[in-house]
Amino acid sequence: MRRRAVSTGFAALVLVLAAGGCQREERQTRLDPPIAAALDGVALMPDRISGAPPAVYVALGKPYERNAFNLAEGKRLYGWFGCAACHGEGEGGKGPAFLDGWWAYGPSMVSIVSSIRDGRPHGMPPFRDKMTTEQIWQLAGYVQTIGAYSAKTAAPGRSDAKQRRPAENRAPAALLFDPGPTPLHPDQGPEP
Amino acid sequence: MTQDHDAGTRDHQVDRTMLEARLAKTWRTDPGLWGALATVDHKIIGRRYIVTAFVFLALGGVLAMLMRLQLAGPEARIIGPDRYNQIFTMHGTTMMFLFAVPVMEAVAVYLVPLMIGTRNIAFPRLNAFSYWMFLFGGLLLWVAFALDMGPDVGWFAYVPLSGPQFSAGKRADIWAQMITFTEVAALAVAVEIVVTVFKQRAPGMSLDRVPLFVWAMLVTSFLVIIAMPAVMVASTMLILDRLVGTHFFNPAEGGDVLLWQHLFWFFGHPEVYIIFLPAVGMVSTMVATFARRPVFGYLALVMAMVATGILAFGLWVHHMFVTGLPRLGESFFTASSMAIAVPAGIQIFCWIATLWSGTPRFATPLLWVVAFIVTFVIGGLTGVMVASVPFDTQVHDTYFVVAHFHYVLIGGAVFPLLGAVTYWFPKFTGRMMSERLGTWSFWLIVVGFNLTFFPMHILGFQGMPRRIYTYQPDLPWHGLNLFVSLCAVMLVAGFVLFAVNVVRSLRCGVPAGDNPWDAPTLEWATSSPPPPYNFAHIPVVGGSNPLWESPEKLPVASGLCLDRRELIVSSVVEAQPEARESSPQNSVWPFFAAIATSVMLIGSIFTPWAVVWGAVPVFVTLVGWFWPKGTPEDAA
Amino acid sequence: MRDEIAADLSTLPLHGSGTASVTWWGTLAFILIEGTGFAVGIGAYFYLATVAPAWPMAAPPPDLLPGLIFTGLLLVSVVPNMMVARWAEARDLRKVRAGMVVMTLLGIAPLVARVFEFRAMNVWWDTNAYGSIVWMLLGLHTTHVLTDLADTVVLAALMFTRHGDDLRRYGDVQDNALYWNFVVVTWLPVYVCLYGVPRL
Amino acid sequence: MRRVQRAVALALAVGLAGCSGWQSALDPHGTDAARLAGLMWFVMATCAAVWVLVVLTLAPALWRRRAPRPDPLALDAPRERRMRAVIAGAVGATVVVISVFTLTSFVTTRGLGVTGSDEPTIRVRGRQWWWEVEYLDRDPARAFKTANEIHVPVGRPVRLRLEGDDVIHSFWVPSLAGKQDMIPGRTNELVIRAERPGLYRGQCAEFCGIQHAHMAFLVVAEDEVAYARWLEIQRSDAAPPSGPEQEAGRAAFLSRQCAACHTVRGTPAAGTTGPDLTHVGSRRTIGAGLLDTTRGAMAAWIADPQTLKPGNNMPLVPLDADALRDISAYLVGLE
Repeated sequence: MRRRAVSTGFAALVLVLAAGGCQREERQTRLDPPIAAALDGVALMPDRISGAPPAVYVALGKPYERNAFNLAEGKRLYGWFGCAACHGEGEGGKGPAFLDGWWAYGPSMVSIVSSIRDGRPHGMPPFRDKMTTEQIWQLAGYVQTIGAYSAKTAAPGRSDAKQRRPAENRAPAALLFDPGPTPLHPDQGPEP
Repeated sequence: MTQDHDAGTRDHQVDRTMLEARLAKTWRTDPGLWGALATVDHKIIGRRYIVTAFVFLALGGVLAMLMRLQLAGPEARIIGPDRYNQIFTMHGTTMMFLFAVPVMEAVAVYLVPLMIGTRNIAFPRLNAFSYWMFLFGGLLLWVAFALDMGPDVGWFAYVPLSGPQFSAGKRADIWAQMITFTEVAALAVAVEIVVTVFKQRAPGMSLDRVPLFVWAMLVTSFLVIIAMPAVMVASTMLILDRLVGTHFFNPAEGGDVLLWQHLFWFFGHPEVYIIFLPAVGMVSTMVATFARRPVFGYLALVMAMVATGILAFGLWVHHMFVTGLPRLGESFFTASSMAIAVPAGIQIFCWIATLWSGTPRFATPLLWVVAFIVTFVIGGLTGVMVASVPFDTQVHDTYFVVAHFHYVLIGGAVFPLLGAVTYWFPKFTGRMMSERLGTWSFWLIVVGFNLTFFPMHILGFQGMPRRIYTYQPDLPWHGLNLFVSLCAVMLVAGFVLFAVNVVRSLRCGVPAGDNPWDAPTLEWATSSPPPPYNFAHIPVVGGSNPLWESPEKLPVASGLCLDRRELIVSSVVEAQPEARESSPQNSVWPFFAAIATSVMLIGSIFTPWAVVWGAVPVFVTLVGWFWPKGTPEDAA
Repeated sequence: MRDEIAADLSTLPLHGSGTASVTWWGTLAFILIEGTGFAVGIGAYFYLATVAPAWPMAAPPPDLLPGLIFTGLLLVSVVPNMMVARWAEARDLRKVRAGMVVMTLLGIAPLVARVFEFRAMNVWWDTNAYGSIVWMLLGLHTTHVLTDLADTVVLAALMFTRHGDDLRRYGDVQDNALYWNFVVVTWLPVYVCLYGVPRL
Repeated sequence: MRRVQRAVALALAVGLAGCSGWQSALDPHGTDAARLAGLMWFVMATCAAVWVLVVLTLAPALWRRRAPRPDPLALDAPRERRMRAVIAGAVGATVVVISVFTLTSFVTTRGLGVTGSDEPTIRVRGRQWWWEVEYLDRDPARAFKTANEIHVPVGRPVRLRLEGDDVIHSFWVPSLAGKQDMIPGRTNELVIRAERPGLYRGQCAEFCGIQHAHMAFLVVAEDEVAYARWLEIQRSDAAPPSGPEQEAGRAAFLSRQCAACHTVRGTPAAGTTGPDLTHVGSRRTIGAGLLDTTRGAMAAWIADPQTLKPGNNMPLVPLDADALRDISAYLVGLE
């Protein structure tokens, strides 16, 4: 009786602590094709910078930004699909950096998904035919995490590889990125 | 400094009724929730510990049945791989960290003070703290499991699979932090038992008169003290790797994945003996009582336990025979692993000799002892097999090993434990367990166990690896797997019947009296269940079997105060009385301290700063715990 | 079963001191636990050093000064520590009070040096495995300094209350002194590891 | 006594008769596995005898008739002495038995993995949840990659260089040799020698994540001629498609997501995330031992890999029926 009261209290505490955890940890290994098709329906604004995410994405609880498994999958895809060739570990190279938290097309998932799927001017190729819709969303969630100003608890830890920058679950991007004396990326951005 | 309290009432100044009333008042546990949270009575805490551990056994058993359900047929889709991996991880973790080790320590928390004739365990508040930590650690693990964030990396959590790259989210962190909870709890109990056995033995109970269960717990406690820091270091490294990006296990930055295995098994192998040695102590105790003679080879048994304890730290590499370590080193570990057969053999031979020359009485506890010997010898012999490097390369990580360690852990530890529960049940509750139900559950469990686990040896030879959530229909495993799953039902039925027996006997068992088995050790000298103060007078011991040596009268010491919690501190070897020491009053602070520590530990899964801000409440509660309250117990 | 009085213990003291004290034995047991922890940590250090092709990995050896100051302060603190223990045994309340204040200060001073010691390692915990183990050993030891300091502070405060002049408090002071000696002694092998091994 | 032992050994043998099979430690077809099986039988028979001895001593200890002993402390001194001597003898026997075991296992270990000088070297990398197999050659141009199927010549030792790519896996073909872990950051070696031609199944023996259960492979032991022919075929580029269906399949394969992860030598497909598919049609199974290589199985696998092997790294690519049929036809045709 007494023990039950105590343990219920504690269980309630843990429940509160883990309230978001439930969804953050779920591992969905198979995305139903109709849902994938619905996720593909990204409605971009005419300037191709921002737009509304598909209703189904919101209804699912934004799994690609909050779910640890999806974010980790995104990190693997980042390596498998050679993103590092142009974007480095987020510090940029031929392509723009992600670490500085400065987004040429805005930080919304819709923009990032669209960038990956359809490509962008100045060299970003479309991955529409290389990745599935689910993979594109997973990768977009991860890419968004790289430049986040406050680390998500669901963000991936470091990789078992040479370390070039602190892991995604550590300090915010702004602290890790030294833009130097020149102003931020005047050359990046949408076509004028 | 004041001698005021020395003027208080002494036990020889009042009559028996008054004595018992005064002691009961001094040592009481207050009724109600507050009293329950504040109690430091080792019997109440021990009982809680035992019950909680058995609840975890039941939960772990449910998981085992879920696995058997899934494995009953090939390519079954009852449980998906993600859940299955959580289930087998939870099963192993629960059984090892939340059942086997705690239950043995729990029985010791209850029995050791009684067996050595003292009134409470040393550091009783630490004891209360230990229980809460254990409970909160277990809840952390199981609540996480219920939320689909249970660990899924195996109870051994090998890196890199459990590391930051391959284990997304907090699942592995929860496992690693649960380790911290349970190890803190286990280490606390180990310290208490070592100090209790060293310093609180009844006058005259020199080391060569200490009951064998107490010896077993002493050796076990030292094993805990030396083995558990390794796994705490390892799990801390894992959390650091995952949370703040250290590189202990990252080969690309100079780390090494085998470091984890070395640290884990340096703890993990002694862990087996941490579970097994208490069982050995229980068997030695029960053999003596039911053969009605002192156990044969007391000194040999003590030395065998000590030798097991020492050898336990030289065997860990036999869990790593297929990792590609140098062959010569591996051969050394083959030799040392085989050597453990010698102390194990000595123990078996001594028990058989005791039975041979005694007059066995076939009550349920003795049945369990016999089943233990027959089953454990199989587990020990398969242990000798896996100690051989070439043999191990074929059976390592197969169902052969699953069979082996279930023979060792169930046959070697759970059978004696069930016997011990039956044996000490009258002391715990004042009532006997039913012999009829006991015999039924005995046969169901023993037969069910062997039918369930023996075929797994064969599955291992047939190439069935461990930790697979399913297997393909073209493999020749499904017949035996189905058989095993069906027999597991029998095993479970036995356990259910055992539980029914416990519940029924609690309510309407035959009243037991002080010493229903005519046993020789001190716990049977007091009433059943024992009063809060254990003994109205502290016994004085003149031999190894006090109740057989003097069946009518119990020699006792007088002169202790009645208005403070007082017990005897005695010298380590000879148990000469040194002081009338006080034992701490009830306090709710250990409970608060456990809550504060839990908040800190769980917080540190999510942010390293939790260690900083979480330390503040821990500090506050500890000050509350240790600050003198001006009770008579503070007098010196 | 009847109780039969066989011994009279009424003349025994109300509290055991020294080896007759359970807290002394408890302190010893915790020292054994934590000593094992340090041994395992140092073992891991040497294991990683053996596996690595170069040690220290991609980092200069640590600067010596802060470590020397820290070690010096620890070694110096042993003298008043032993004196406090002796005064406690002699139940000299005034001296024990003064000694506890000194020990509090001597607990804080090395912590200041320790802050600079972390910097002097010339490596971060996330640089490589060398940095990780170095920071872990330092962190492990710092935790011990901190916990003993907390214990000293509380005991010092206690000594100034009405609970101070009590055989049990004097015992606590002695146990605390024993634990501080342990903290000093464990530092020495750690010190050799951190500063000596990278210079081999 | 001896008769009892023999009876027990026989009973055990009958019990273990089910141990034959293509993945069984007690049905050896390799040099090492045969040595191991010999050791295992010896040790098990000895242990069985020990167990029987213990039980045969325990039984009379429990059930023999004896005089009542009212005083539990009254012990028969001469008998205590006798028992002490018997126990000393038993302990001595234990020491002898474990010494013999230690020696035999040492000798057995030394006899394992005997190699010649010019044995073929194959690098096997464990990846989540399949096996990347690379036949090394002094001439790098003659080296090639395949997956989940290892061909070896009968009667010749083959050196396996075992590496872990992501997490720890364990390489185990019970019929040929004991297991050896594949550990990231380390390289282990294992020498196998098949004594008889045949198909031997292996399976990952170290828990490696969600699809540990479906991480199998085949070792095909064949005679030198067949082996040499197989090598030549594997070294060559993929066969061009024959017929319009396969032609369309190839086009779909290259234009859809497949080519991003898989290599088909002789085409632009050069992904390295998934297994090399250049000669996938010649392999006996797909999905790391999951399904037999048939057109139907191939189509099922491509259509829904996450239902057949949940959590594996092959995504569900939405394909229309035509593309699915064409691609599976193309892949099965890659012999």
